[in-house]
Amino acid sequence: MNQHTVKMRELARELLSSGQVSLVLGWEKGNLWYKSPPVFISRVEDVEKLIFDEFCHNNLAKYLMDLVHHSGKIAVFVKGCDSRAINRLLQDNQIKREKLYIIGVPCPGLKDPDDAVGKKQGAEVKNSAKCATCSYPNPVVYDALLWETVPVNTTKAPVEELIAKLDSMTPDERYAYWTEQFSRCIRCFACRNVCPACNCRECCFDQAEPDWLGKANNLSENQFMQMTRAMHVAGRCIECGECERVCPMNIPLMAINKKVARDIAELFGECAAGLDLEKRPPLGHFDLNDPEKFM
Amino acid sequence: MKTIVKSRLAELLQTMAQDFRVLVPVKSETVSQFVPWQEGLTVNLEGNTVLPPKDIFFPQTEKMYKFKVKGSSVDIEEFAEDVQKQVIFGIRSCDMQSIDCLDKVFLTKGYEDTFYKTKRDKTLLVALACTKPQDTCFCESLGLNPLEASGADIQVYDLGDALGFVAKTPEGEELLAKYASLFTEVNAVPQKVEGFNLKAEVAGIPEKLAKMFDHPIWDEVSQKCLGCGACAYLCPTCHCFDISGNVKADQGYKFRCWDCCMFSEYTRMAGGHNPRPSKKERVRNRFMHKLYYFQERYGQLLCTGCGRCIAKCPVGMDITAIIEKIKEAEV
Amino acid sequence: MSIEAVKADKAASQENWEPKILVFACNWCTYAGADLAGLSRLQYPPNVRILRVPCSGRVNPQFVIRAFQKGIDGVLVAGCHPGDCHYATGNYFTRRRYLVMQRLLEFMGMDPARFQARWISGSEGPKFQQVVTQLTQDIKALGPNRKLRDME
Amino acid sequence: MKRVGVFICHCGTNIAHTVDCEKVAKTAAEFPHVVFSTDYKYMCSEPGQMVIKNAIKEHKLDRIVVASCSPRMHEPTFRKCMESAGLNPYLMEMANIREHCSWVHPDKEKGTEKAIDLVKMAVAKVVKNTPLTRSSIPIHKRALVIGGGIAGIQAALDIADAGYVVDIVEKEPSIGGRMAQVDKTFPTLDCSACILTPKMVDAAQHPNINLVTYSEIEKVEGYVGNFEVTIRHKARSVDVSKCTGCGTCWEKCPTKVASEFELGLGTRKAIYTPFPQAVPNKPVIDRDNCRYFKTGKCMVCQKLCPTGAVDYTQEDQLETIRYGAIVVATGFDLFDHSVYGEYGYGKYPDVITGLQFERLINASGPTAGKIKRPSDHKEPKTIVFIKCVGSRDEAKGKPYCSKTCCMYTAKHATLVKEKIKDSQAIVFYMDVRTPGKNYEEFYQRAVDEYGVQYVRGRVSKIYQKGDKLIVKGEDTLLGKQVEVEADMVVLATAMVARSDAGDLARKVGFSYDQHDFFTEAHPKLRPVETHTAGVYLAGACQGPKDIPDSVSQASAAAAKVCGLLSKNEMATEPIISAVNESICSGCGLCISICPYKAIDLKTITERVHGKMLERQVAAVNSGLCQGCGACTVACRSSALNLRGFTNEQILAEVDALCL
Amino acid sequence: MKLAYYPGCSLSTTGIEYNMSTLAVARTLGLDLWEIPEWNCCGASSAHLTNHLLALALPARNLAIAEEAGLDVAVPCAACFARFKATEAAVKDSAETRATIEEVIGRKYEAKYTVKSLLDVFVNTVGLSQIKTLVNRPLEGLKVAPYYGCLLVRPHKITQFDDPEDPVTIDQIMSAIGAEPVYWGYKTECCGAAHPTVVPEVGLKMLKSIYQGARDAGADCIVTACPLCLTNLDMRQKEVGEQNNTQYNLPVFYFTELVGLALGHDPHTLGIDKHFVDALAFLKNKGFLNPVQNRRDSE
Repeated sequence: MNQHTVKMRELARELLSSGQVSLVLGWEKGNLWYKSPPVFISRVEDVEKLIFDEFCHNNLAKYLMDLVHHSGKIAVFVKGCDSRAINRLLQDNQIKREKLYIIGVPCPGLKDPDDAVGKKQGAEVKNSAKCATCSYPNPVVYDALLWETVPVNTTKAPVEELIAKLDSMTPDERYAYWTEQFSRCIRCFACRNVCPACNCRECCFDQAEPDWLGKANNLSENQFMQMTRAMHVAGRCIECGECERVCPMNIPLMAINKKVARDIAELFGECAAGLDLEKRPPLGHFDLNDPEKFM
Repeated sequence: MKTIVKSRLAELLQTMAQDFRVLVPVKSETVSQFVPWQEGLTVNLEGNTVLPPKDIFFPQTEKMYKFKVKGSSVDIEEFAEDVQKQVIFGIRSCDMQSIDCLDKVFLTKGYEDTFYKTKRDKTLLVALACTKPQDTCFCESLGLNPLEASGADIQVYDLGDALGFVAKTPEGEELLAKYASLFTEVNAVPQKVEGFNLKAEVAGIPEKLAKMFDHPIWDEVSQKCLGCGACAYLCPTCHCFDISGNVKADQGYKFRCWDCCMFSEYTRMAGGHNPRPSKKERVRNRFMHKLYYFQERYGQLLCTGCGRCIAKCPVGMDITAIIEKIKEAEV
Repeated sequence: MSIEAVKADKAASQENWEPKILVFACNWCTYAGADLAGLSRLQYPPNVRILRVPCSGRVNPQFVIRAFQKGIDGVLVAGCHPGDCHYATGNYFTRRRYLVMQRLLEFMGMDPARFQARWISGSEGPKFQQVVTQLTQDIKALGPNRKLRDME
Repeated sequence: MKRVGVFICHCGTNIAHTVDCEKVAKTAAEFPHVVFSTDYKYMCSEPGQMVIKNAIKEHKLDRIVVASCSPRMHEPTFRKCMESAGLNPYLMEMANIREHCSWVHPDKEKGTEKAIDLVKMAVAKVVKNTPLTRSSIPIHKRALVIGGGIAGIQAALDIADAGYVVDIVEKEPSIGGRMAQVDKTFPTLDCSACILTPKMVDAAQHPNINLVTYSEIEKVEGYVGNFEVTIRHKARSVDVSKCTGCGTCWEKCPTKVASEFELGLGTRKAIYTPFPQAVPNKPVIDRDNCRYFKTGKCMVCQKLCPTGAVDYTQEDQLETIRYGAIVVATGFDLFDHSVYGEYGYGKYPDVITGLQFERLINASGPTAGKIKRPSDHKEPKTIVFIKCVGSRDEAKGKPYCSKTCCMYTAKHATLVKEKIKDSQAIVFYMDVRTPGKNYEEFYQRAVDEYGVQYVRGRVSKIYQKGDKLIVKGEDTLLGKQVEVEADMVVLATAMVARSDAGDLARKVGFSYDQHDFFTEAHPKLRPVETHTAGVYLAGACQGPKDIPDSVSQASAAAAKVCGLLSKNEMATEPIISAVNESICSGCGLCISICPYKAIDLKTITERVHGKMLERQVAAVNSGLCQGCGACTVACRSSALNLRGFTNEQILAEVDALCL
Repeated sequence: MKLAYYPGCSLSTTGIEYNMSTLAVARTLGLDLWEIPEWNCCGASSAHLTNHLLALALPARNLAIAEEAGLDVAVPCAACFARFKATEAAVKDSAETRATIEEVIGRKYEAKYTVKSLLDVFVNTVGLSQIKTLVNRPLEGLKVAPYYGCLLVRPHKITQFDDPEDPVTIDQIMSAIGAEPVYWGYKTECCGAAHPTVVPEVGLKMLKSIYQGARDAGADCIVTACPLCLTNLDMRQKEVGEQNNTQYNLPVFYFTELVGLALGHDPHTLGIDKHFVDALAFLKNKGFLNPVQNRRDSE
């Protein structure tokens, strides 16, 4: 058992047994060695289920929305990206800070579970693509930091290369590329449901009236869906990369989100989401001197 | 046994493609699925496809009929569908079982779904035996034989360098005879199947679930579900659909498309009421349907042990673990 | 439809094809500017259809995608000049959304010229004429839009 | 099925000459939901409206489309027509086939085609229309004026004269404001106090005006007609009802401190009125400096007060009052010139501001009106005036023109020449801007009759040399360097917003610009209103202004207030945003986007799984919402929708256009 | 502490005493000044009038060498300092400029380290308190007029050091060594640069106002940090005095000379004997040349 896991269990045990919290959100080990799904712990004896390893991908902050009416305080483990989700949810008035005990876990970067499929436990596994461009591996909000912060890596991730490649294409080539991607979409909405920026009570895609999105799965509707989602999360996306990870069809969704984030930074100045509670999302305010060369 | 070396498989498929629409498992950079054979494709003989073959008979979106309003009457016109005879090559035991499930839903109990039937009737199924189960496979636990798919017209065995073909139905015989020149007759023994990583004990589960509708287990099981449709849309047996329309002024068409009981709007009614208001009820429904309701109606489980949902669930929900929980639950 | 097919289609239909252009016009400035163009009898191509909204800030980017889905060849969002918004700040939000949206459309492979925005005041009848004339020419040069379109 | 009627107007030949109206009507008859369609020569005329009314009756129409001129022209006409036919006026849409079609497209075929499209869009929209009703909000007939300077006093007097009760809240112990500090006023050179003090007294004695001095705004809630304003009455330490203003206390008070009113050039006591003509003429105790409050000893004022009015135990008091309208007249501050190293960083005692100069020449000022240098009290012979200090300077100051400095500098220079006969007044300037009645003449007199020297150029440096100030600069007209040995330098520092202007704006809820000046609703057409209904602006809080401008804006604001208060209730436009509470997740993004502060979060209780749970949702205040719809786009889940321009309506129009 | 040191041409010629005194004082203060090897001209006054790129490339080469050594750069001469700072700012400002410059000089230069004027180094790197503790000959009673000239603190956006209108660093250093800085109005006036030679009717007038200002303020001498200012103020003093029928008798010092003196250095080591207006005699008169006990520097 690694030291991280030991520290997690220690703190969780103390929090639960002292009654400081009544629920702990963490990760556990299931039947597969390369998956560390979420676990909800409310009894001290279950603390032994908690683990931390390189497959703790799930952002537990998303569950806090289900638990707004939970009586008592909730302890939640957050990596850097997850902590930004906490800030975003606080900003979106979806959770209450005083009901949380946030335990920061500086994240060394995770491994790609898809690459582990079929391999023996302990085998060499590729790093997860979503962690490659991470600028905030260390939690930005927490009540306790469980271990020392980690240095920020600045390697260029494949997603950046993809964006650069797309940028260099002609519009028709780009369109053809995205056509190929979006034709695969099966509309399972895993991207949306895992996304902490998608925190509407009822998604506009699920509404019958207005009929924003048709039920039919065709290219045009899929394009509408993904472009609308890109606009909805614009300036609110914390770039955790979960949408892309969970997409069963491997659609490179983060290329869109990263591109939009970069555009926004270029247009309106750096405004990475979920870092500063006071900073409003870039599409929620404006500056008199915003660029408008298009006029 | 009729065999063909793997390097000549393409030749066989190419020849077949002159007479049939041939669907084969292909793995691309992004996804693996059944696609119509084309020269140059590489058939994936390793492991199963990410997307099940169910959309061959039951497409995700399927147009049903056109209509046009004229005064107080409506003109209805069906879409003329030109269905070719087709062969699905390389289908695994689990997916063969799922086709059996779908057949039961769409073709039995007094109603035959014509959209499904037209395509199903014109299909020959060439099953491929599994020797290496994937990490998430557990078909054996459900009583399936990974080496012998029931219902297949032809069973294919992996013999290492070659593939061995055995006809299981007259239609299968006919097909093999048609391309006999491509095969060599060899005495061969199919490989044995390796051990399974996952197991599930389903004996008694349906009976137990009958008493577990209000059991607290559902609160726990549903807790981490995100309510997405990845499991259902990758499931070879899930077959729920919705009917919707595309209307422009006084004309349009109706279509049906896959739906998923995990979605919040799945059972939402026009007035806004939803009998399955939270994910607890939805998750319960999913597993009840898989492991109890279907058994009750059709005498078999609606799970084939293909493991796709386990592999792709964003939050690592694992049906074998849930079966285990049900087994252990106190009723 | 493949790109080649689109190109062929474009070439074939160029002759007598006329683009359909949707203009979202804010009630207080651009709609009034278009009225003034009418009062002044300033002629412009009949391809534009004006959809009146109270403020350019009311234009949801989803309306724009919907228009392209349904077969519009070009969209113009037009509102009051910065500082002149009848509702004080609506056009500043429009400006931000528009910039992000246009770049997104471009990234998706749309030609950015198909989605434009302009500030046209109630006194700028001639500007309205000039903008929609130019826009029509731009779109004509691009040919019919097939991208994002619901072909079903 | 809806029952839509379509009415195509020929507008004489205005439409008909390039649009085949009959064909449009015939085509429209085939559109879904259309049960009646016709064309007519003049739809807006009496007989035209009869055509509509009869058709509504005859064909049981439940909504109509009129295709004619711009809705900006005749929408009200046809809404009234609907009403008189017994239908909700909002079940009508117009297709603009004149301004947007017949007048701009000479080709009849194409014009007709476009007209058909426009009608099709209107029909698609009207099918989705729902009846809307106007509502009304009550108006509370009492006004609040924040700030008791000349603008506030004028606004209050005008409102009070119209018969409404008005309260002036002033944070200083006396009303009067900046004008009370000024000596003479341009261009007439009449004494500022002589024209201001009668107004102050009028305000104090007006039966409809309450002076609420030494008080500040704590909180503002509510909306037009119904503001709930909490006022903090700062502890005066003097019982105003007992005090007669005899002056014994401040004569005998042993503590002297620098007087704010005299801008540091004079002193006052710890118990004081800011200036002799103060209204109310009742003192306050400056607790930070009072010997009793600092040491617990002294109590001279209390002992000597003949009426026993001094009360050390007073505490701040909060009072909440309801108002129908608010006038904000909080005035300005002066730019702090200590950022300018070239002018000595504010360290030279004889480099003073224009307002300090006002005090130096004022007969009741610290020098009794004799111009004396602050450093050695000598009479200066050479006085240099520097204009645009802090204004028109993007690097260190403000980019804007402070508007009044050219005139007051000309006034100061004139007064120097008048008071010190053998003096020299030299003005360094960038431009001389004198738009205003008799302003240019005044400036010319300063130059021609008084011999004030105007040097066009900037000053690069001031430094002290002995008891002189060396002013180095450039005369750009002569292209030469200039060096002046001055006795005193007067800086025309810019008017800037009050340092707490932003706080107040946020409290009341209206916008302010990058310089913290309050933003008017429209720079040309609504110069005294804010974007917040019921809140008006007067005076220099909105931007640099001289006295006549401030007074006229104050009267304008008062007129707006009277217009509002004259009504018992105010009708509200039904085209406003509405919240679908079942969908709203209460994220609040709409709140910051609304320019009118019309959206708030409210807590609702609902039954979920048999439990009563609370959650927050957005709530639109129908009194404040103006119907711009910006919030609807910010709302990702479409929980907010704009009535009259709903998502459904706009999508229907878009779809219809593409059929 | 170690700093790269760029003396520049003046400090090997007309301003040699600035170099001498700087090096002497630096040793005492514990400053390790590493002279940039094979330094080249900073380009001051001619390059930036003729070729913008050249004006940036010349300082950049020197800075690049210092950057390779990983050191901040100390620059005594005000003109060099101005050029170096301008280059640093230009490189930081634009990646494009940086790339062009790097191509021209054939080296990498990313402006990772800071260019500091010698005054800055004394006040902020060494620190006033450190100087104070090392003084063993306080210059008590010496009234000095601190003269900064035009280049040292302006434009402030680029120099990023001291107050552009009322600089105080020399004043502070003078106070630290016991001297008394006078307050006067000519701290940042222009000394005339080349004008006293080229257009004497303009240049000499400028000098006159400075002498007059210093005298009116009661100063005994002028102290500066710029070799050109010193040359002008020192060399032309007699001439200006004669033109105006007076003798100013205002020796002009580099601040390093006076610091050196206060730290106990020999005036010859500091180059104080190299001035036009007789500084040695002046100092002797003031009683600052008496030998001190516990000399720190015994060369």
